[in-house]
Amino acid sequence: MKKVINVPEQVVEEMLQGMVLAHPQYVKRVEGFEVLVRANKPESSKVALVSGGGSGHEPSHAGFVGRGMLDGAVAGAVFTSPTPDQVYEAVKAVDNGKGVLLIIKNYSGDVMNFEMAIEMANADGITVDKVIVNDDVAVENSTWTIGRRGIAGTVLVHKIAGAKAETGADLAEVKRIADKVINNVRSMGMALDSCTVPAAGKPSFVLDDNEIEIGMGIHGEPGTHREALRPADEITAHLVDKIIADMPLVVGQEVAVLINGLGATPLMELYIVNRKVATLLQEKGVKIAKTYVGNYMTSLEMAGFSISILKLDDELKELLAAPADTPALVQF
Amino acid sequence: MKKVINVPEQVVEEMLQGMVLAHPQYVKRVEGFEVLVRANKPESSKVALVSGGGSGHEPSHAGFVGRGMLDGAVAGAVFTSPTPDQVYEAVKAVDNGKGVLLIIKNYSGDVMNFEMAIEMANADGITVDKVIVNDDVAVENSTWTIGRRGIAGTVLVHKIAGAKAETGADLAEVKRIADKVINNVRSMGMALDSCTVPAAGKPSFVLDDNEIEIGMGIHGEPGTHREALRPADEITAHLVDKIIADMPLVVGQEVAVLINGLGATPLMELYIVNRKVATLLQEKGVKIAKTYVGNYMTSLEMAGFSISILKLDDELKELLAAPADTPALVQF
Amino acid sequence: MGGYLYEAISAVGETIISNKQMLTDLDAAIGDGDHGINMARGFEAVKIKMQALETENDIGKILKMVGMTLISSVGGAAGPLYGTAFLRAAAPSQGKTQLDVETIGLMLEAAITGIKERGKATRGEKTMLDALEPAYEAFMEGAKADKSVLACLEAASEAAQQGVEFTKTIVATKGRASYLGERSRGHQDPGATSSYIMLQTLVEFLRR
Amino acid sequence: MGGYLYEAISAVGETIISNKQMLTDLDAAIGDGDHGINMARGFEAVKIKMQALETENDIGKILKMVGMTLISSVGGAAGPLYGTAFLRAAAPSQGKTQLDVETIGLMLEAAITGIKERGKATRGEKTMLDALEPAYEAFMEGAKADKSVLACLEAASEAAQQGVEFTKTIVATKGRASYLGERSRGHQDPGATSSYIMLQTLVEFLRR
Ligand SMILES: Nc1ncnc2c1ncn2[C@@H]1O[C@H](COP(=O)(O)OP(=O)(O)O)[C@@H](O)[C@H]1O
Ligand SMILES: Nc1ncnc2c1ncn2[C@@H]1O[C@H](COP(=O)(O)OP(=O)(O)O)[C@@H](O)[C@H]1O
Ligand SMILES: [Mg+2]
Ligand SMILES: [Mg+2]
Ligand SMILES: [Mg+2]
Ligand SMILES: [Mg+2]
Repeated sequence: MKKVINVPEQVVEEMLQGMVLAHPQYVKRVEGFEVLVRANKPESSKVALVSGGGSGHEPSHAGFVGRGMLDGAVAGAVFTSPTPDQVYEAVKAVDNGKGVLLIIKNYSGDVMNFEMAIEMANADGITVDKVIVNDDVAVENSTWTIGRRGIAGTVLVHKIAGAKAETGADLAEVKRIADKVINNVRSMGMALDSCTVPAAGKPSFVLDDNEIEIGMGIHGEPGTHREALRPADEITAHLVDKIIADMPLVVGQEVAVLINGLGATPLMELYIVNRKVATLLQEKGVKIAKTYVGNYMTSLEMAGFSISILKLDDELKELLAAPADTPALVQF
Repeated sequence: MKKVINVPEQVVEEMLQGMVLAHPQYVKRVEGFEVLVRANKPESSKVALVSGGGSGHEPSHAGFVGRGMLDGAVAGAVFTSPTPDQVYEAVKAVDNGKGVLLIIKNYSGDVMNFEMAIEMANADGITVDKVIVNDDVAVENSTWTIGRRGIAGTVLVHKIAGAKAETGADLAEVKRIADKVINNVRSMGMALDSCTVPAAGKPSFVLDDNEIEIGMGIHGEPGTHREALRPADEITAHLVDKIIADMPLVVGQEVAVLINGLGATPLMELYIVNRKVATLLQEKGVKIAKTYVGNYMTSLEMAGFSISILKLDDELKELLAAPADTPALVQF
Repeated sequence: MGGYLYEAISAVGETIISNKQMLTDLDAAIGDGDHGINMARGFEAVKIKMQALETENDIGKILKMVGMTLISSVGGAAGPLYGTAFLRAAAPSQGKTQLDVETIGLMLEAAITGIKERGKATRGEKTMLDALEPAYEAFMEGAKADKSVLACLEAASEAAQQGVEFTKTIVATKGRASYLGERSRGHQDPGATSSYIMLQTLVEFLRR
Repeated sequence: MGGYLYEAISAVGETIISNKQMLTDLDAAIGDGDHGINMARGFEAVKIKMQALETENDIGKILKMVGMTLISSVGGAAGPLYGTAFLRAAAPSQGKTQLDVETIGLMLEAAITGIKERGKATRGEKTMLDALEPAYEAFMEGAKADKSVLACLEAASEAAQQGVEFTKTIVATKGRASYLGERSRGHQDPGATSSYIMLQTLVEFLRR
């Protein structure tokens, strides 16, 4: 394992310190906890947004703490949901009386830990609600499973729900918007190469020189299948097909697109993917209102990418375009 | 070679198309050329900034085209300086009467090709001047060599000279500021793993499982030496030492820091590096006014990073803090 | 017996810590490759917390501490589940300094109920429940037959081991492995495995 | 002879294209691993451009086209250098349809002067000049001794080959390899190599 780290046990702690040292204007530490919150309290009272999950997805989640997005982020061990007490600290740190919304990715561990934190906060009289992001169409949604995984689409939930909270909307409204994003966003990814969890010391999976993994998760979980490496356009078309099969797009529909790098894929390749996505959507008469290309929800040094498509209506479009000022996403 | 591409010969063309499709609000193509310029002409006449070089350094350089930074970017073949005719087209496309400044990284090829473009533009009566960035302290500066390489510090030249041009300053002034940045910025990098040039199809260099390359260039050029992998803090201290040995920092000096990922290094590791850089500088009584952490000047999927330190005075500090609105760097 | 339980839990902790790699490898195949790492981190934390309880005799208090510590240090799915299990097991043993077959039966039942409430899974979904529920049933059969604690736990551990084997034959429908669908078949569940090796450690501990 | 030159340049182009990998590998060792790729791309472009000149007899015009095409398609260091070289070589051959020893000598001289002006390098800095300057000198010695074009070029090519060998013994102080310092020693310079194989191709072409 080749990594620029000191010891595997310290990566999260040292990363958080490095983030605060890099962005003191944006984030500060809740002392004693793996929690970063906004450096400055919002000017007026607003619904507070907390997200989080295992570490290793940087800039998610702490990179999106700031005006127009999150109020706090909880960092678990690498790829491991944070514990309830950590989430609870974040909730306490950001609550300013209008309630707190937890944005959870749909993994058993995350859901259980965040729910336990809600129980703790409720016992304290803090109003906390939650939304669960499940945008990954690689995984069949059936009543027999716990449903789909949450992946890069989560960032669009942060962006849009964050913008809504900034308007002063109440908790129910912010939750409604967050759920609207969740209902309208679909994603799917592929990997060329695995990541290596520092504490594990070896790759989570091993692919042959010519093999790719389709529909893997962002924690090195295996995907739907493996296949031979194909040209970018074919892989892209396959992922877009899967997304559109699940969420049909009519002519004239406006969408936002997120081409998300998983950590080790050069921006050059992400743009090559975007070229095909945009072309396919344009051919279908779909209008792309906004495109993000970059590393938003990574999987350590995994090589690969995911595509997210979000159906927009006027409300979502306006909120997506609203200003944001965070370490990893600035818009104005 | 595992890459999300179609054919090696088309990567630059398809990437440029993908960029324009992703960011039509920022960039447009100069038809028939590997040149992207601002989608909208600046409101008032200003000195135009053009940068460029080989492709494979994304988001450099086209990712920095926009208000407050560059006016145009020229994309050569992967890691290969663009040809003079391409640079010349960029110059013609962005010139609006106040002259054009070329920001060139100090490589024989880049310097020669850009200089030939200047000759072509001058013959046309366009005023063009140049600055040459040479921030890499890995390479000894001696009268016997062509001097140091230009690496990630170039992005800070784009940012600050771009902000100066936005004030309406004349060409000589903008060049003075650009040179001031160049004189005050030093960088050095290390690699854990090589990149692979698509057309070459195999890694530019091969490191053992426990071996790192110190001071390599951003085109897969070998560095000063190889050594065994060490803890992040030790590697970081070594690079900072080399930078400071070349550019001493006195107590109270203000600086900007850029922790630049080379493509495949997770943000987690870059923040771990930043933690050490910030700590070392603070111990020396140096004040960090601004920190950037992320992939700014990459080397395809090379694993590794570089550290850049820029000494600030009031003038540079103010220009660094000025707004920028580009695909890869937004500040307000 | 408080000190005895203290040692039993230390033994369980050592087993988990020394099987860190094995549990992680199992999880890498069908999950995200962190089960061993998470559990080991949890029991390292338990080790430290336990030092303060060396003279504690109340078994319920010790188990509660273990549960709370696991909840706040393991994370992932296993943290809330095992944490809840230990917390729930603490209730029937509250104030006790000795354990008999009946109490242990109640503790196992409470633990399993806690896991089911927290995780909303049932047997057959390729989780730790596929080790724990058969283990509980075997334990209770032993109890009905008036067997010793050791004999009951031996039966439980054997049933858990068979449960682990059974998880190889089924498809996961809960937990991270459920995303794999058919691809999860043929692999043994890491959580069921950690449950089994904990029980087996208790057996070996009692045999000493 | 225009057609003759046309074929000679085609032969040079084929040599470069078929040595793409070798030149790239040499560059990977001490540079950025693109010399063969760049040169091959340039001569592919020349091939296409040349189709329009198949009936052109003016050697100067053909060489000018080659130079312009290399400048606008090779990039890197080699593009401006070889491009300038061909452009400069075009001047003495302007209007000519045949080449003699004297003209070729002037062409070589002009090309080398162009490379030096553009690249500001001198012999001994581990560049293409270490092949080209000895080649020029050997050519001129042959010329002084009234040798044939072929004999002069044979001497030039041999000297270039020795120049390539010489580049292995020295440290680069120009070009990308100069960043390597001492580490560049022991490796042969890719640009010197491409210069040599171009000259050698001319020799082989004339021998046919
Ligand atoms: N809902 C659930 N109910 C019971 N056990 C579960 C449930 N979800 C997961 N598990 C168990 O947890 C184990 C995985 O634990 P771990 O790897 O630590 O957590 P994570 O899946 O969050 O990475 C699985 O092997 C399974 O036995
Ligand atoms: N200033 C110079 N003068 C003469 N030749 C040079 C100079 N700089 C580089 N070269 C030659 O160019 C070769 C490298 O060409 P190439 O790899 O195509 O360009 P780049 O170095 O830009 O990648 C070197 O091997 C050397 O022979
Ligand atoms: Mg996990
Ligand atoms: Mg090059
Ligand atoms: Mg796991
Ligand atoms: Mg080269």
